Amino acid sequence: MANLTLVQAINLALVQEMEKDDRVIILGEDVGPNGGVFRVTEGLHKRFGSSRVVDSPLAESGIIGTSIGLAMAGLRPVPEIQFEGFLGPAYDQICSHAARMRTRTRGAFTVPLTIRIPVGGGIHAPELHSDSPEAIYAHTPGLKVVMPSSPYDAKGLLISAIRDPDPVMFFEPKRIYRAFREEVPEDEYTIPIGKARTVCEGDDLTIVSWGASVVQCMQAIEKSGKSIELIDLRTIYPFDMDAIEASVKKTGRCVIVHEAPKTCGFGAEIAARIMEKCFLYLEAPVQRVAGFDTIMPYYKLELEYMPDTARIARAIEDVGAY
Amino acid sequence: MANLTLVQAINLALVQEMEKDDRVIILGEDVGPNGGVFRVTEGLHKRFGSSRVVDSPLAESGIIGTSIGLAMAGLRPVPEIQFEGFLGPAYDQICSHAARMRTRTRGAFTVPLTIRIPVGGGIHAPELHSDSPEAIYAHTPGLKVVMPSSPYDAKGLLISAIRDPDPVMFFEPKRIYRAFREEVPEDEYTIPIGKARTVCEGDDLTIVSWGASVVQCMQAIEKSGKSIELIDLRTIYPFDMDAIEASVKKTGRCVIVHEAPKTCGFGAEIAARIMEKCFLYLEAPVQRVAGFDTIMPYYKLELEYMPDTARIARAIEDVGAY
Amino acid sequence: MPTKTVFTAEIQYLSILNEHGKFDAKLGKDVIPDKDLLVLYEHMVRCRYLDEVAFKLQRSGRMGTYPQNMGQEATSLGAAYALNKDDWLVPCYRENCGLFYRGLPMEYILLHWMGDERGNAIPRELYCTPLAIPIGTQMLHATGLAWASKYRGEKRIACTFFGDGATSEGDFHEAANFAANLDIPVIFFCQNNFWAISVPGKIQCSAPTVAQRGLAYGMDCFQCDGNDIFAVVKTVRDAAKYARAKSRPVFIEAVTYRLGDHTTADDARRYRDQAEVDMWKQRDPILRVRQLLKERKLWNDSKEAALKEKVEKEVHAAVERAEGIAAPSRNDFFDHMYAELPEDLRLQRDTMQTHSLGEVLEESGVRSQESGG
Amino acid sequence: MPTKTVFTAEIQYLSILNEHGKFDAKLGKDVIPDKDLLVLYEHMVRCRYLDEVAFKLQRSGRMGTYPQNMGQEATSLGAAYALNKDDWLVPCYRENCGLFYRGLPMEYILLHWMGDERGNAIPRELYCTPLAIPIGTQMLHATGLAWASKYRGEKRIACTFFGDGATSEGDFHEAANFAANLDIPVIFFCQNNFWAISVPGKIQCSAPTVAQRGLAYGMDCFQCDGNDIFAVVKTVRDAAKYARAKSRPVFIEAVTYRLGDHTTADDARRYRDQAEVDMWKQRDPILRVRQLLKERKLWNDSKEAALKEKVEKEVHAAVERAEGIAAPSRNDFFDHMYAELPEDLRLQRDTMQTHSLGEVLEESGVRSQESGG
Ligand SMILES: Cc1ncc(C[n+]2csc(CCOP(=O)(O)OP(=O)(O)O)c2C)c(N)n1
Ligand SMILES: Cc1ncc(C[n+]2csc(CCOP(=O)(O)OP(=O)(O)O)c2C)c(N)n1
Ligand SMILES: [Mg+2]
Ligand SMILES: [Mg+2]
Repeated sequence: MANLTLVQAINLALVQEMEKDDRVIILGEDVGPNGGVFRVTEGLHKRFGSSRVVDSPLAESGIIGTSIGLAMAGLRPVPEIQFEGFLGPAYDQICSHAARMRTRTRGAFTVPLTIRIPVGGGIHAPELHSDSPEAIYAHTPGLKVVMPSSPYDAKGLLISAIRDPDPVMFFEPKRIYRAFREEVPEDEYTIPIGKARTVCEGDDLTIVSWGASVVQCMQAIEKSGKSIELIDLRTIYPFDMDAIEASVKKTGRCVIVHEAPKTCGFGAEIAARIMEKCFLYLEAPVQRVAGFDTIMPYYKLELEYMPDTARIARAIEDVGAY
Repeated sequence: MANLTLVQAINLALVQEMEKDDRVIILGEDVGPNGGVFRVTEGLHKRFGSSRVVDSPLAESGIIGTSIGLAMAGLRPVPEIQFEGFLGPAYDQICSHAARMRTRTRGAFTVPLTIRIPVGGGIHAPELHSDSPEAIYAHTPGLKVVMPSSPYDAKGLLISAIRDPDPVMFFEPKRIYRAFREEVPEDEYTIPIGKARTVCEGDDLTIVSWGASVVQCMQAIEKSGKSIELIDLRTIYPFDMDAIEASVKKTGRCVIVHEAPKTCGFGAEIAARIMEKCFLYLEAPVQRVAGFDTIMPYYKLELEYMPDTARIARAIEDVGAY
Repeated sequence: MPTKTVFTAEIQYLSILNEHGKFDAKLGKDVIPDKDLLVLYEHMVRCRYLDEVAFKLQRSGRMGTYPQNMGQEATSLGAAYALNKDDWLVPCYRENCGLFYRGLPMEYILLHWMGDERGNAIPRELYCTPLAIPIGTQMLHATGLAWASKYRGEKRIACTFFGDGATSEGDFHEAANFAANLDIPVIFFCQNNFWAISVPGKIQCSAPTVAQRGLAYGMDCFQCDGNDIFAVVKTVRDAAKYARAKSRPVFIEAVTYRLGDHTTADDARRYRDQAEVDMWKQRDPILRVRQLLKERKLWNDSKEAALKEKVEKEVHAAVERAEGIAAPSRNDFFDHMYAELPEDLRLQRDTMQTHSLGEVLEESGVRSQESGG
Repeated sequence: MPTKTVFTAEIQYLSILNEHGKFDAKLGKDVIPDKDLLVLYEHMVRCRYLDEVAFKLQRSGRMGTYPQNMGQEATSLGAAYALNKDDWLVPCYRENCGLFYRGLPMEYILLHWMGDERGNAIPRELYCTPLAIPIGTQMLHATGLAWASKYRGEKRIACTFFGDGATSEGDFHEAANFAANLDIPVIFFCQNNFWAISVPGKIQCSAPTVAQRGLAYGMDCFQCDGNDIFAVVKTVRDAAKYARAKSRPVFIEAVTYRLGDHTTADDARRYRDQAEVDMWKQRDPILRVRQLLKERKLWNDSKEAALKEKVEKEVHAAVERAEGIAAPSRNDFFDHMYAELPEDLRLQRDTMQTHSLGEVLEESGVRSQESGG
């Protein structure tokens, strides 16, 4: 066991998977000698050489499109997109090809691809460095969408993602890249894609969240003094509706927390599903504490934009009082 | 008044706006002498010449990116993307620039842009010619998203879109391009963006839909023999929650119908909002009849994919019986 | 030396068997032995006939939109012939002839255009990727496929095909740039047929040649007569040799022409002159090979008649096979979404409903036979 | 004639005032009158000092990430000087010097990097677009802006700036291709500074020059010493004249070097040799102008000292202005989402809540002062 940050946990997962399987290769902007702008690939270039850790041209469609070709040929590329705001140029290759190759060819070609992407706000970064586009990809059949909220989960989920035979969007909440450390086993282990984690149990209310927001939720719960169950989704698609359903049937009340804009964010899907599955158990309408339906502002105001402990606490109160 | 198809109504709107305002120009693939692959721009090249109706290179990011420049300079470009499946390459320019320019520059630069896009399935087209990505753009703050379901609405909404000072995604349901005709005034008129249309009134149940699915809904309602209120959203963002709320508070039951995949489709947002606004009025969980969470299959199976009258009827029954 | 020349370039055009049937014996030496030429000729004739039949299938409602390859048979065929059997062919949708030469049964192409994904389930050992519908996107896959070969130390290269229109897409640029800068052996083979649906080539590339696109990447660039199978074969063969030896990409522009409409959904009379089409009919890649074979006493009218009969039989048999394949089950499109179907999707498949009340299995009453679920 | 040359090209490199201070009198004649040279020199010195101050602001937590322009002052400055006052400048983020020459107050740039959108609210009459964060995307806007001028019959052209890395993006290709094929007068001005963060230029373009990128589009292409303001001015002036007269795009590669880290978030020692940096420090665009001015007896140490004092004052005043601007109200980011705020968004703004129970105005208790509702 080592006490690792999320960045270190991911780095360790990459090292171990690359040691184990030489089909795993890394490509992206600045992932080589520089070790990535967040240093997630630190040391990998030195260790595995420039044929396995490849500084690519500055072209996101190119990174993903060539990764698709690599994957179709049987390799297991793990490209990095430097920030979620630069997924845009790669959108077409991800959604028109990576997500469709298996079904388009009825299984003749597959795309075992793990796209690593730092995600979310809160680090005082420039424009387009602080967004949360997970819902876009959750609405794209053929992809899996993962977002860990802790070092332990990050390692286990990334290993699962790399070994997954289908394309995985692996979103890394950059706000907690180094925010805290956690005991992470040095041995390899996997966490199944599609299974949520119950962070804490409770009877009065359920909170569903994912990524960096989980930390805010924990703080809000602590302050509330109430008996609240917190579910960290871990995987956005396919999502663990069973866990949510069981919890909400128990508590009857639910708040969903995410950084992405409210409208058509993944919270909408969860809210809709809760209504579908728990209609007769609900004692209050499911509430969403989310980013506003605006562009994430430049950093002077980013903290106003993101769901903070106060907003979560307020929602807990409002739902409780309903 | 003339009895027009949806294609003709849009063509008429384009002609009239171009006559009226020489800032309006059209660009896209095959929009010139060929009049577009669906003939929506038929006759415009001849009428307005090649400086106002421009056959562009085959590059969607280029079409939208240059349109943004044209709009920043004060023109009112109306680019066409040939099929919704080819929005992918333009995704970044739409979401990282068109949607953000006004707020990024605090109003110094604006992007009065109307992107016309044929959308949806049902015409036996090849791959990537039958999708419904409206939720993606509804989740992108800064855009307006419109989808008419009739010739009359198409003309009035398109004129509003072209005159709108902000970027509008104007989705044209290709399945009903020529499926039926309707009386369309020859004079110009506008239909406000953001206002739904109550297609028919009823007391037992509300159906919310948009685009080509509205036609299926009408058929299902007719067959059902029940008193059903049908709301055609017309605008996906900003959407007319007041109309939905009023209706569902009256009926207590709701079915949402759309072609896009269920998970995180715009139906999820409406369902979540209905719960938020009408919690105490709901007599059954809001139901979604949507595309499956799969890739839209090649055309042999496309009718299995899309919500049809039978599936809608079944949902009406199930909700009614709840 | 305040001004100096920092770059010079020159691009050559190659023609061996020209539109008047003139054969350049020196350049053409050893390019295609006669026995192979007969095979290639047969392939072109068969492919042309398929176009004819496919057109009719579409018109009679037995097939969806179909893009004829007519006039462009020599391009992909010449390339497939010049390449190794296990070099990747990464096509767009106008490369039937090359794919068939490689060994793809015709019914795959038919199935594809009949709206059936099984037409894309191409056997791995053919080293062909499925038709690419979104223009310009497949070249990146070619770069990735060839990169994988390089990574594994294989000698396999990739050859990717695309139209003049496709060179306007950003993905083309990125694919070429990755290959050039990361030293990946890809042949970028542009079929310049002068049209992208109704948009003339000059709107896609107003430079004197499309070949010079490759100069941007420091690639070797070649232009050849794409209706001259000898020129195509020689150009691709040389390019492949170079690419394989140096692990470098090459850009080839094959000048050809789309004799038919863009697809069956198109009517080219709306935007192009018949005179232009007629001129190009004179340059038909099939005609000139037939003439050469005749000159070489390898061909005559009775052989032609026999061939016609043969390919008709083959094509009709392929149509029969394609149409004979049982329709996919109605929920077939779920089964290959993921290696393992997520629970939620399994429920959708088994009930064929998305509304949650309908998804309750016991009540749905539509639980499918096929899935067993 | 079975093989023929179908394209030839040649690209020239221009240098007038070289790194050793040698001035080519013939080529340099009338390029920049002395009185203007003094102005340009002052601009470069001021811009360099801003970099120094900005770096410290970032380190002391008073500003976010900031990209120094150090070493590249001559490029955008020379271009802005050579262009008309109302030609569009479409920058990336390393063109401070040109923007300031055009008239943009320094505090706009500071505000931008202080995380405040008001730094982008550039007065229309300056004909500058805001800094572009997503690499490669702004060139398409330049093409559109120049297209609008052409459409209106104005003589305004656009000049867009981008790095070597940006030329790898598909959008660059599409922007250049649109301009070339639709005859739009855009100057594509590449600041080749040999690095894209940590990735060396050869990974972006392994061709002998970046200038040859333009050959793909049939553009006129030029390479010049980007640290030589005379070469930049002459190249851009000639290009602008041509672009304006012919309504055609031009590609310019200015060879320069990023003397600093990529941004304050970067540490270039991780990936590049100090020796390389030291070599380029000898080629500093400011040094050689100072030397020339001295040779021409237009400059001396006391003038230098006076200038230093002046720019320090100006830069500090700009910092003061930037820091003195009142913080935006906490819901400021709603107000420019649309010309008219949709009702739902107005509610979010007024309550600063997204959960529907919190959105009930009467209960929210957080109804903001600023918005008035
Ligand atoms: C990304 C994308 N945009 C638009 C289309 C619609 N489309 C299909 S074929 C075509 C023209 C292609 O021209 P070219 O690349 O020259 O190939 P050709 O058809 O001439 O063989 C267009 C615009 C598409 N399939 N994909
Ligand atoms: C689309 C996109 N991808 C990645 C980035 C992250 N990024 C910021 S600057 C940069 C390097 C840019 O290099 P270059 O174009 O040469 O400009 P320079 O910084 O050298 O001036 C990268 C990769 C970005 N801003 N936008
Ligand atoms: Mg073509
Ligand atoms: Mg650079």
